[in-house]
Amino acid sequence: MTAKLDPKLKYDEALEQLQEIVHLLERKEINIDDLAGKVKQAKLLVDFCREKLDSTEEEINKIISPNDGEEKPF
Amino acid sequence: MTAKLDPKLKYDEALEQLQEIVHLLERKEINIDDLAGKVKQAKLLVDFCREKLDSTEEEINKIISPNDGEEKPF
Amino acid sequence: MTAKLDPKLKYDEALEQLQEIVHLLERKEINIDDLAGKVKQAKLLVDFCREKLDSTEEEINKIISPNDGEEKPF
Amino acid sequence: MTAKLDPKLKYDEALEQLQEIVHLLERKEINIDDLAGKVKQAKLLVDFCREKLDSTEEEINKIISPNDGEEKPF
Amino acid sequence: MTAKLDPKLKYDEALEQLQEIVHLLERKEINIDDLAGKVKQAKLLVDFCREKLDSTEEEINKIISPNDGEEKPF
Amino acid sequence: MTAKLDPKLKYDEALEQLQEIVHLLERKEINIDDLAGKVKQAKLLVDFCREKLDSTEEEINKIISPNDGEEKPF
Amino acid sequence: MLIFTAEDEELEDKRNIFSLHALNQSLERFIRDKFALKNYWVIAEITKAQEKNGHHYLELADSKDGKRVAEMSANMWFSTFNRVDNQLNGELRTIFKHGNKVLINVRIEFHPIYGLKLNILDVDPTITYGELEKQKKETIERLKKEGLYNLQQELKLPAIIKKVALIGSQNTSGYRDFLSELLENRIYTNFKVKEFSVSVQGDRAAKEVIKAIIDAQAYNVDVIVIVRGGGSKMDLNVFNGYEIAKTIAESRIPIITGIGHETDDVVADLVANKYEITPTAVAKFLYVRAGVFRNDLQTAFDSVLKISQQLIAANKDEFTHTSKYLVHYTQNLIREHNNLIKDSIHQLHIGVTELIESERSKLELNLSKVGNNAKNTIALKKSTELNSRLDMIHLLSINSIERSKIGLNNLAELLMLLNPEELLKKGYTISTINNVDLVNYDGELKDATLKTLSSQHLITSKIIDVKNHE
Repeated sequence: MTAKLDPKLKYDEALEQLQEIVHLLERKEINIDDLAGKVKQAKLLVDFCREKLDSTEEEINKIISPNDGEEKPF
Repeated sequence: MTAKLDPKLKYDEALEQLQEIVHLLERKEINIDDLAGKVKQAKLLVDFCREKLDSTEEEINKIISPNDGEEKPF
Repeated sequence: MTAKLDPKLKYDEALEQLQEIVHLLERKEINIDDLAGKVKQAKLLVDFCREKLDSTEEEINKIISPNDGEEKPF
Repeated sequence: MTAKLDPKLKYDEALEQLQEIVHLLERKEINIDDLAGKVKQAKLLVDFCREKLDSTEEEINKIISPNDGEEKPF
Repeated sequence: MTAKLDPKLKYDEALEQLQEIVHLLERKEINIDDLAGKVKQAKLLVDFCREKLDSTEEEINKIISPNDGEEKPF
Repeated sequence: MTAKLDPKLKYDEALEQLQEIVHLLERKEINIDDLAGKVKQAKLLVDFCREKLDSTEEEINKIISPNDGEEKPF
Repeated sequence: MLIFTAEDEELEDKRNIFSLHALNQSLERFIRDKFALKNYWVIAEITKAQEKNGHHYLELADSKDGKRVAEMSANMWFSTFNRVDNQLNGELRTIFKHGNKVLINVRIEFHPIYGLKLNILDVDPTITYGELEKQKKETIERLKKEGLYNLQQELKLPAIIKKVALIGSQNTSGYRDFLSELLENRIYTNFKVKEFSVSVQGDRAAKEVIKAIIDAQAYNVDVIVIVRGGGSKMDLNVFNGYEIAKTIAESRIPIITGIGHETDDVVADLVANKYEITPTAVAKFLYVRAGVFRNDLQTAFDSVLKISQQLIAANKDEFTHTSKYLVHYTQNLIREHNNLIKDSIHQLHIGVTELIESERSKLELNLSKVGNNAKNTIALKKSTELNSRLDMIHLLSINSIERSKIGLNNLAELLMLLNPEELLKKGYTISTINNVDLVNYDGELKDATLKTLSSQHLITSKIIDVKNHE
């Protein structure tokens, strides 16, 4: 669970996972043994989203003409 | 019973065991002959749990600070 | 009966024996010829119990305080 | 019969003898010539018992109080 | 016969003699000449007995009270 | 014969003598020559006996009560 | 009709020939006299609309069953137009458009040169609007029927929209507002915008917008935004068109509209995934969404940390408590046992003392019983045995004496009776023969020796003679 996240993870899913962790914590449905793991997982999710949000998306420029790669140079 | 604790022991189990001992003590259901043994056991559990809490806390602090410290406060 | 106590005697058994003597006395079921002997026996039991309590307390103090003393206010 | 009592006499036996005398007297089954003798005998028995009680008490006080009373001011 | 009584006389014997005199008188087997003698005898016997009782009483009082008197205020 | 009676005379003898005289008189078997003597004798005897009885009574009363009179209120 | 009446009159009067001018003047006068103070509300369709120097010139017509049954020119002067246009929030220009039905208040005027005309004094837009609304409803019905109406709603807007295709008219303020708001706000600006410039009003608008929407879908964008920076109500009508709506509905990329208007929605809004009232609002929506997301992210993570730390702190607390209780209860237990033992000793003491005291008093009791019983025995003996016997003896003795006294007295009395001395004193005598009383003597009296006793003498005599009493 503390493994790397799926790079295809969507924002929404990441946030959802994060909030799930919050709910678990709020409901105190987490035991101390798992706590650090969950926090780590939360950190990964946050970092993932942050990175995704802040990245300048050079790749996106490439991707942005995707279906028509050759057609339109945006 | 006063032997070293099982290193695979979970925090919750340890806490439960500890509280059981405390309840036994509270209800005075421990006899004097067993008292020292039980207290020893409790002490082991206390140490175990504390260590577990400390390490968890430390781990969480590590998760939070290192790459956060310099990075950005979002 | 007034001989040294069985070193394997349990605290609870000793206490029980002691209280039995007390009850015998309360019910005046001890005759004067046996009285001193019984009291002697009781004294032995008291000493035994007290010693056991003291040693238990000491042991517990050792368990609880030593590594705590400087560390944490348990 | 009014001679000194057997020093091996038990307290209970002495008491029994005493009560026998009491019963004799109560039933007025004694003649005047023996009366003083019996009373004397009774007195001896009483003194014997008293002494026995005193010595027992002393003995018990020696057993119980000395190291008890002052020892621990719980 | 009206002489002093045998000091070894027992109370009961004396009482018996007295009783005999009573019987003699009752059976009117005594003549006037002997009458005063018998009465005298009886009086002697009575005095004897009384003395015996007094002395016995005194003796008993001595037995019972003396070492009690000052010693213990029971 | 009409002289003073023998002071050693017993009451019973005196009474007997008296009765004999009375019988003689009754049977009138008395010699006229002796008659006055006999009568005198009889009177003497009567007096003797009476005196005896009185003295005996007095004596008895003295035996029983005198030292009692003031002493003990039996 | 009135015109004909006038004509008839003049033709009737004389065969005078009038100049056209005169005729027209007459007509002018007649119409002025007849109609100058009368207004009429007229419904007609605009077949042509022209504006010249601020004045508006309309050609009106009326058709029935596809056939034109009436035509008339109308004009609205500059000042009247401005007044009414103001009242209609500047909508008047779009109402005065070819094809629109209008309800107008007119006065009939005749001008010698321009002829008969209707002077428009007021316009009631409801008929026009109603007509538009009717068309709009028909379009919506059609879209619904064709399953297009809700298509966009099935597309999910990504949590973060970073790549935006923007369709709008580059020179309009709405377009510019959108871009500046999107890229210069303080919340989130990391957007990529692909612009598609089109006209948004006029006849070309619909076609251009449709093309742009289709083109935009070729790009990897998160959303297509269509903006229009305000305009008249009638201009909006472009976005009520069926074709645009259909294109929007069919877009596989979510479309957000920001077609500036105040009240009425356009069909494009209704079929779009989302619409805002203004382009600025769309931009705001986009960056706020990002901001909210980031905020949610931060909040969630903060919560994770906060709760984790609380959890640990709580556990530590619980723990400290538990430890304290452990010590407390342990000490209690030991203290209690110490007390128990102390109590036991105390009770032992009390028990021993009580036992010994009770034995002592038992002894004393027995001793005093011995003493009392002994004394009682003695007292009893004294009072009963001895005294009673002595009394008995006394009594019996006295009795014996009394008895003897009685016997003696009897004897003494008998003696008295038998004593002859008293008889002798009275003069009687006693005589005996041979010691036998004379009375009892039965022997020979004669010559017998008789002894006679008197009080004073004893006489001895011989019996000489005896005489018997008869």
